[in-house]
Amino acid sequence: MHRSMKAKIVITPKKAVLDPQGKTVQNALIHMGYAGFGAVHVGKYIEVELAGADPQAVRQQIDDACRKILSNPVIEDYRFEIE
Amino acid sequence: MHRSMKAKIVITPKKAVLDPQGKTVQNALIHMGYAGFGAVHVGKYIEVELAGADPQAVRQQIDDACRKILSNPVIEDYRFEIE
Amino acid sequence: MNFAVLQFPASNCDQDAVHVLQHLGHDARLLWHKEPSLGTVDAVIVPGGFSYGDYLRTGAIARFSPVMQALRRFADNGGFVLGICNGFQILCEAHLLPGALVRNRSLQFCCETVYLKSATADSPFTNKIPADKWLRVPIAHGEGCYFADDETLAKLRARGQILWQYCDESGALTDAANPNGSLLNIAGVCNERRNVAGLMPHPERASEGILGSEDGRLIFESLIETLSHSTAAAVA
Amino acid sequence: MSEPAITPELVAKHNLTPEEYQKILEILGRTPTYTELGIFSVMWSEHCSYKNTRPLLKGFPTKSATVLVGAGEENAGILDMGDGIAIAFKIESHNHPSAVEPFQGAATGVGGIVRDIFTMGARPVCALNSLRFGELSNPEVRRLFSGVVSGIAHYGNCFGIPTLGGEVYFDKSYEGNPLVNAFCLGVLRHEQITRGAAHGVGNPVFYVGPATGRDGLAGAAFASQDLTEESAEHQRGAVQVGDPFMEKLVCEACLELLATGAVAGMQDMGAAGLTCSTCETAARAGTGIEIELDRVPQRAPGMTSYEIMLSESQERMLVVVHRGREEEVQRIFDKWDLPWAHIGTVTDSGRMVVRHGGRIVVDIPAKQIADESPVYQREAREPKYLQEVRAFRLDGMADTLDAVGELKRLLAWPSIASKHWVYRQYDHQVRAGTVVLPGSDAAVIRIKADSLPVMSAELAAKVGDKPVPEKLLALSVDCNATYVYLDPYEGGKIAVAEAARNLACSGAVPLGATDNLNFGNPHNPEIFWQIQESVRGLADACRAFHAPVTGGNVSLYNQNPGGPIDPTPTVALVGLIADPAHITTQWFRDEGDAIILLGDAVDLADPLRGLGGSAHLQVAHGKKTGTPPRMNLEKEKTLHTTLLGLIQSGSVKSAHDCSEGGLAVAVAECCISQCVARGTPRLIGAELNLTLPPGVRLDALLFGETQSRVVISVADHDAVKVVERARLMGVPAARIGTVGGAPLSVAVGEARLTWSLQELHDLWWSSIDRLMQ
Ligand SMILES: Nc1ncnc2c1ncn2[C@@H]1O[C@H](COP(=O)(O)OP(=O)(O)O)[C@@H](O)[C@H]1O
Ligand SMILES: [Mg+2]
Repeated sequence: MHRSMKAKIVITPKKAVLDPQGKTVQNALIHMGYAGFGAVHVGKYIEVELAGADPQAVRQQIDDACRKILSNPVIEDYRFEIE
Repeated sequence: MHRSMKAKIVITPKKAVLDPQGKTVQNALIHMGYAGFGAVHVGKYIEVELAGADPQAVRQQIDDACRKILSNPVIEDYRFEIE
Repeated sequence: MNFAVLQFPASNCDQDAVHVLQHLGHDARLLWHKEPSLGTVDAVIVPGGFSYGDYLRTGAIARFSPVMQALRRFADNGGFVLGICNGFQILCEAHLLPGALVRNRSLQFCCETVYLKSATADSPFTNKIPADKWLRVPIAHGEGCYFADDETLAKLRARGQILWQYCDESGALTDAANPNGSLLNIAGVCNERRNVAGLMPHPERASEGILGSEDGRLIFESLIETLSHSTAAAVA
Repeated sequence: MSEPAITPELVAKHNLTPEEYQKILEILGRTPTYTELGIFSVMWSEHCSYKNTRPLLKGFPTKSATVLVGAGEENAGILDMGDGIAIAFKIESHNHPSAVEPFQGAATGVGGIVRDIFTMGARPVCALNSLRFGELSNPEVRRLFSGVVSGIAHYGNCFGIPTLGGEVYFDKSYEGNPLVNAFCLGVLRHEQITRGAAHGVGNPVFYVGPATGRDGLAGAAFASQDLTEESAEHQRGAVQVGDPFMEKLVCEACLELLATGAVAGMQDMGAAGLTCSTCETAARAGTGIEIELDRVPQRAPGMTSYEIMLSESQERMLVVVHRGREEEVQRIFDKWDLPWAHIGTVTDSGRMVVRHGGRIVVDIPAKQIADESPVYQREAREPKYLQEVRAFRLDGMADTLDAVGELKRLLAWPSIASKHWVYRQYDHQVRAGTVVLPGSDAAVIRIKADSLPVMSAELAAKVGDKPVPEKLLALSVDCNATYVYLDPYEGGKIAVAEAARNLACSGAVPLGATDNLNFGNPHNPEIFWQIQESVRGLADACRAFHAPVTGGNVSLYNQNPGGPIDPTPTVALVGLIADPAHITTQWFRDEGDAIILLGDAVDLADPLRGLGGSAHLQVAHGKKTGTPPRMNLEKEKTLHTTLLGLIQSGSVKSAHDCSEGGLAVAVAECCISQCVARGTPRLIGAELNLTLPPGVRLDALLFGETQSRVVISVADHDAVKVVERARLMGVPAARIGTVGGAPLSVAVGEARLTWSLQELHDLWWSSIDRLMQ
């Protein structure tokens, strides 16, 4: 059966990579007077609608796309779930 | 008890708003031969470490921060969970 | 010499590269990204711009163009390739060069003139640059912060693959002279084989007197010098 | 789909008066459909029809031997610049969208003006922008400022057009209603001028660009209302998002397409999108047009005809193609991977007919709606506040006791401080043509052969291998709105004069002008008077400098709850530099050079001595009042001719005009404004020896803004000759000092004032950075 699925991908900067955006957001939060906020990391969120058939094959494809194009392994990590 | 928590925030372009980035990525994926990939939406993912106390108050604060600085309510939607 | 300048859908410094090479008396032509072959060329320039609007990551999508497969073969055969700005980003994304370029630490696009120090004259792209000359060349980018992990950086240093670094007026590699937060003030690197190089600054915008600096010419002239000694044009 | 019934309330909601509605009934001979009502509403908005300002705009000089396409004829005017080459340029506002969403509002503003230029068949080669914000101490203003600047940067940089210059002022009156005016200039050969006309009955009509969504619905009408909380809120769901990558593809594809000769007419879908483009192209050609909405690419499901016709989705073009040549068009669009659709046909009916879902939803006479919009002669009344302004005298105000501190504060004042925080975010060198970067009086760009659009085979054969001579253009955009507020007529003249003076300082002669009239609500007679008087001033000045107005833009209803903005008729001037040797910049060059002031040290006929409306009054005394300095156009014109003569003779090493902050700020800028590289300013001192004319105060001498003055530097041995020559031409001239030394020092009688250049530079260069941190 063809189900309509969605891949939800989260891409985050590797720990060693400078994340000035995270720092800026953190500063802004502190500035606004929010207490108790610690480190902030800013990454990307990608949602892909999938018409595809079998979840296992789709999983394979998304993983492939993440590795090859959606993320850059030199600077980023990725994870995803399929719903 | 002070627990260490994390807010995971996802910010996505509003449905009605043009998402040129998503469109371009979708075209690229199709070009690369990924079959069965439909619409792509690209947004932001923000992770905030929370030292703060009570989950209810933190939830309020994060929501506030999302509305006021993390997202642009004119063109973006946000959602988050606290873990 | 005979140069090909790649043209992606939103390349916008492609014409500038052609202009400067012709100005220096060489043949240069644009090569559309859908071309599967480079034809016969002596060297290839991957120019600046916003190849695919730079959506996702700079250079990420351009890397999969047909012409890039041809470029890879050309480079593997020892052909000379120079990536400028977005071209540098594309070459890194394509793993033809080590490392990656991330967002400027200011989080802003930055267009200004910088000083560049050549870390070595021992490369096809720097051989005509005098050791005591800092090049005055403009930059214009939002994602030019060079990153590589420690191990890669150590290798780059050991093998002299760092070609250009941001410096101040006196040649010092200070943090203040670093416009984007690049590690080790790196502005440009080459591959291990030394036939592929990339840099964030725009030498093509600093190669004519009327534009305020001719320092950028030295980079093109280094390459041209190298080509005039290399035996046959690589074909891909 | 059931459409709402046409009620008086619905008519009013569309900003149409009962009289205008009567006129619609007469034109149609029946009740309009809902979609038709929407169409009339946008076509007859101020933004599209200039119904409140058209009579005034007639006062502009619009004709000259060099005007190839005049104001109002097309999307942008076109001027000849010799050797068969022409320039198309225009300025346009995106104020209200930027107030709602600064980044996208400003970005799409750039996108819109760039489209206006390539629509004419020209290749866009440079951009400018003119910006106004409230005061930077307000965090909301900082958000708008940084959003607008990064939006302009994003669009322009990605598209690949150098943003060469502009202006930014900060003043309370713009709080909540920032001004974002974007300018674009393109170049083309005379034969390449393209018309936005639907010629040729039977010709197919193509749509190219991204799919239509519910973006910026009725944006044109929105731009023609007061900005209230409510309208901002209402607009939210429909913010236009720009895609500069798409625009680059559309531009390249269109220029390539034009070279095939397959195009009969072309127009961008800007304000009022599909409506405006179909109506205007048919009206211009005297034809009709029929389109099928089902064929229009759509981004959202279930869009109504009203929504499709009024959508302002960006980066779309309407192209009328010669019948039989459709395939060439498709080939090029496909090459650039652009979405396109064949949506209709040119007819001989004179009507704009729109079908949707098998029904005719619009059927109106194109010419009448495009050309016969209502025109209003609004009531004008001199504003009351001017009485108080004119009564202002210096008597109760002590002369300066701290000139040293006051110059520092002026240089740090955001409206005067260096704008590098802004322009370093813009790629100002892409396309390798920028000769004078932002930071001097006018920007200079060279136009080389590859700046021109590709030629058709036919044209290439005609032109042959004749090389295109390189041309040098200088550009400046100016408007001191404080002056305009305090005296709209003089202020209008000064806006043009300052732009022309900036051109003269860089070695250029004006070719033409474009203006953007930013004002409050024209229904207020006092505001209408501001418009009327300042337009009269602009027109007189443009005439004096032989700069025909080739077009422009009107943005009214710029109000916020606190009241209207200061009247801001921005002017962009484009000039030609005859020889690369004439290119002149504002910074001092060599130690020992003589510093000469061209023009009067102080206008003795002005009771306020140039301090009325000055930056000094605002910064040191917190007063925005007083009659601004007078502008004598004859005198100003003589100054420019004289300065150009001196530049052409080769004796001028630097030239900088005196504007905000007067002589002291001008000289300080000559000492500190050259930027060699990042973190490497070139500081060069100066020693001035000034005399206080009898009856003149020190603050007036240093900070007064007497008009028609330029500070130049020349080699010491040329000084006497240059002063003589200027005087001979009728321009007051005097050597006031010498370039060199470590500090800037000024001797006035007994007094000796000294400033450290490092300190002045830091204040001037970094003030905006510090405020934005
Ligand atoms: N918004 C802007 N965009 C680009 N350049 C700007 C902008 N605002 C100011 N500049 C540049 O900064 C310099 C100084 O501007 P301004 O103080 O307005 O000059 P002037 O008083 O001579 O007209 C000019 O070169 C101008 O082009
Ligand atoms: Mg000036």
